[in-house]
Amino acid sequence: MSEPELLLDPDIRIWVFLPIVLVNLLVGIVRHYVSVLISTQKKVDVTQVQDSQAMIRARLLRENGKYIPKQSFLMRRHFFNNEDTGYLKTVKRASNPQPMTDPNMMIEMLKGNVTNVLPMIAIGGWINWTFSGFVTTKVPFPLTLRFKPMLQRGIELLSLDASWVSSVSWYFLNVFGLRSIYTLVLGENNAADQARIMEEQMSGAAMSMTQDTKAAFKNEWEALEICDHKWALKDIETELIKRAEVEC
Amino acid sequence: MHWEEVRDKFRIWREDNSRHSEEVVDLWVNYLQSQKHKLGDEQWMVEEQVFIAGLDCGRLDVADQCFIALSKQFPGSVRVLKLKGMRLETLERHEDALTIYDAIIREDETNSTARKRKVAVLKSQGRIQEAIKELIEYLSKFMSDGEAWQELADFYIKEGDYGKAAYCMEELILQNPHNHLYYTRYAEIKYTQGGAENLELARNYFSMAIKLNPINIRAYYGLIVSCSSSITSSKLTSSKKKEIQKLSDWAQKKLTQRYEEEKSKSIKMDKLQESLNSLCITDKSCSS
Amino acid sequence: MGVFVYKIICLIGLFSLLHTGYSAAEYRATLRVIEQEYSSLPSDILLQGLISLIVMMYGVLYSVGDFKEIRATIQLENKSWETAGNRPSFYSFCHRGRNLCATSLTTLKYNKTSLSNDFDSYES
Amino acid sequence: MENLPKKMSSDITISCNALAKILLHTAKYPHLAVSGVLLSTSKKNDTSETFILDAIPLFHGQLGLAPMLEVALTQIERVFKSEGLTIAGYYQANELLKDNMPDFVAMKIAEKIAENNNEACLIMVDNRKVSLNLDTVPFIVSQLTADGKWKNKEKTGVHLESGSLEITSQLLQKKVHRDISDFDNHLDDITCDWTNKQIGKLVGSLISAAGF
Repeated sequence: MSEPELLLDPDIRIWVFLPIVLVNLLVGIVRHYVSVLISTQKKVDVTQVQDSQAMIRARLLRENGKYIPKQSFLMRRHFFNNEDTGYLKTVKRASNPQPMTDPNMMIEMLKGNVTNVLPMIAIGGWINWTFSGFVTTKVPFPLTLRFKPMLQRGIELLSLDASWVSSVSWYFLNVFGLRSIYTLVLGENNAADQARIMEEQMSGAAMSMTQDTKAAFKNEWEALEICDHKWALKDIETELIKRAEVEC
Repeated sequence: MHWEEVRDKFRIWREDNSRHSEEVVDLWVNYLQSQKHKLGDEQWMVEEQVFIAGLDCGRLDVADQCFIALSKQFPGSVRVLKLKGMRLETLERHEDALTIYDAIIREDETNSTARKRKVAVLKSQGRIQEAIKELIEYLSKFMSDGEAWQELADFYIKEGDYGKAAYCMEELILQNPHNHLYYTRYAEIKYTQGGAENLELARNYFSMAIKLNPINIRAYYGLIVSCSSSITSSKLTSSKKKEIQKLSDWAQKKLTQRYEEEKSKSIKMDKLQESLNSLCITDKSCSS
Repeated sequence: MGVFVYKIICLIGLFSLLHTGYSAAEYRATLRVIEQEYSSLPSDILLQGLISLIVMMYGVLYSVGDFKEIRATIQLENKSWETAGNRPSFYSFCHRGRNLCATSLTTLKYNKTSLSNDFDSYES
Repeated sequence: MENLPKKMSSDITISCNALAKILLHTAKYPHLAVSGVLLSTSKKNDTSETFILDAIPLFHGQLGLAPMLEVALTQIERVFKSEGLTIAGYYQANELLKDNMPDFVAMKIAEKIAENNNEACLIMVDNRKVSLNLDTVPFIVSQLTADGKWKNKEKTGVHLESGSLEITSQLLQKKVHRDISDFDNHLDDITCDWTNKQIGKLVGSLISAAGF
């Protein structure tokens, strides 16, 4: 490798490189607290909980059914799949309403936009406006030309090596790369979360289903229907006896 | 004792659901209470733990302090409201407690703990049948709640309805197919139920428990007794009998080994050793 | 304390690793001063880097904590119904425990003390 | 009362050892039902009163399961036969404070024991009377009558070794119950000694110290 083909002004480091990192970090923290402030407790319907728990149970039966006797397995499958009285057959749930018709859903989406997308556009625009045109740093490995649009947004220089990073691209790298720093700074169970744990109880244990219940039930029904019972304990005694013989 | 040791101990107890109520209250009063502000966010978990322990051994003085702290910190919290209900249960004001739980459920239909407390209230009033009914109602909504299935199994065993208890244990096995405790308990229930088929199941499940945990003494003993009753009671082919005999001998040997190990660790188990031999099936004494 | 020793080892490794980095930087700087072409780092720096990395890994492995068994059943081996049978959501408090506590409900004659008045103010 | 058949009126004396072990067992698991068996010296003639010499704590929590009970009973018989002791009864304490009625498990086991020993008694612990300062025997003792029913014995028919209440209260206050182990404990950890020889010794030394 020859001498570096480009020498950067140290002022770029102080006045462009670091401010972008700092702005990103602080905005992230502010955004976290704003989202805590405006988020509402999601109301979960009891039928939703019931459905998701039934789904879990059916899935467990499918996966671990081999550990219980055949009779018990069949009994449970009958409970879920029986033509006339089976749970997955008889429980009728209206398919989920269209997200756009539900005003609550709209508000939720709006909130998501306000806290996530809006600041990103605003800050991105601002960064683009203030810091555009700088080459800020260099990644310590060679890259192919295809990376140029990703790492050198705002700088249209054909001759520049692809491992140099422009200021706007540095901003985007920060947006995606700082997530783990946030968990470090804010903690997984930070103060705001702690208070919420106290409030919300364990109903979160059964996550509500968002997808179409009817279709999910039908899928589960099919999967259970073709599930075969192969008792895992069938040969356990002979296995132990063999082990005994080996030990002797 | 240093307060940090106590904190760690409390944490362990919280994690494995140990009930050590008396110790919790003692340690709290003597060591931790004065240092509670150093606990940080964990303080509230500890206060709740001590509150419940206080109720458990009738130390309402301790419990109330914790309750006041908690309700100051979290005014209007559902979880604290539930604690209030539990306090009323301790004072045997069951109806008032039920009113609180009903209010919680009305507020938030998906609140499972309040529903479970309602079952607990019925249990402490001795109304087991009603408690079972309530619990089944709960389980029809929250089907994958292992704790509730376990409770239902206990109710059924207490009532002598072993078939239904076995059903509940199967549910637990489905949820935790690697937990030897459930296999052992299931086998015990099946053995208690009796009958050749159930005996065979009991044998299989005791064996499975041994496979999962080779130091499970209960399963070894269970295997020996279930083998011996299968041999004496059922009409099996002689080759099958021989196999069962082999299995039982092996379990016996394993147990003897365990006792020897402990004996060499200076515990006098000689008499137990002897009595172990008495469990040995009669066939063996004939053949030897 | 074994953990302490391993922490020291880990620190030594870290220090040595930093030293390697510094040496490498110095080497590059010297090369630039005497205007020579850079080909690769001298082998002693490479070796030091490698060794200190290994030392540090060793220290970290042992100072963080014991290894967990990869089989799921091992952790359950020491569990018993003593704790597995406890179900906090279903605790019932009407049992003989209250009679067996040194200063409990019955012996203390718990009635309207100042504390319980305080409690009642929260009850409303 | 006088002209009742002799069989019913045979008195029962409970030793300090047995009382202490039963109560320590109930104190170790205050929130659970506990059970165990009672041992007495083998009878020479049936006119003498039953003397409950010792108690073996068996289970806590779940009492209604057969396999471990069978194992326990076989072991007890084996261990204590050489010492001339036989199983003479069953004790149980229920989970709830106000519940002191024998449930079907207690009945069944007690009847099984009574098949071998017709003086067998069934002791239900009266949870409300259990305390750190015992003043009465917190037991409800019953025996099988000729027509196969369990009948509660009069308080006058149940005696206690003198000083046992004081000694037991003392043990409870000193939290000795943390050291007692029952058969369930033994099955979880075989170093636990379900015969509780240590506690037996402790009780013995307390008796001799008190000079009874």
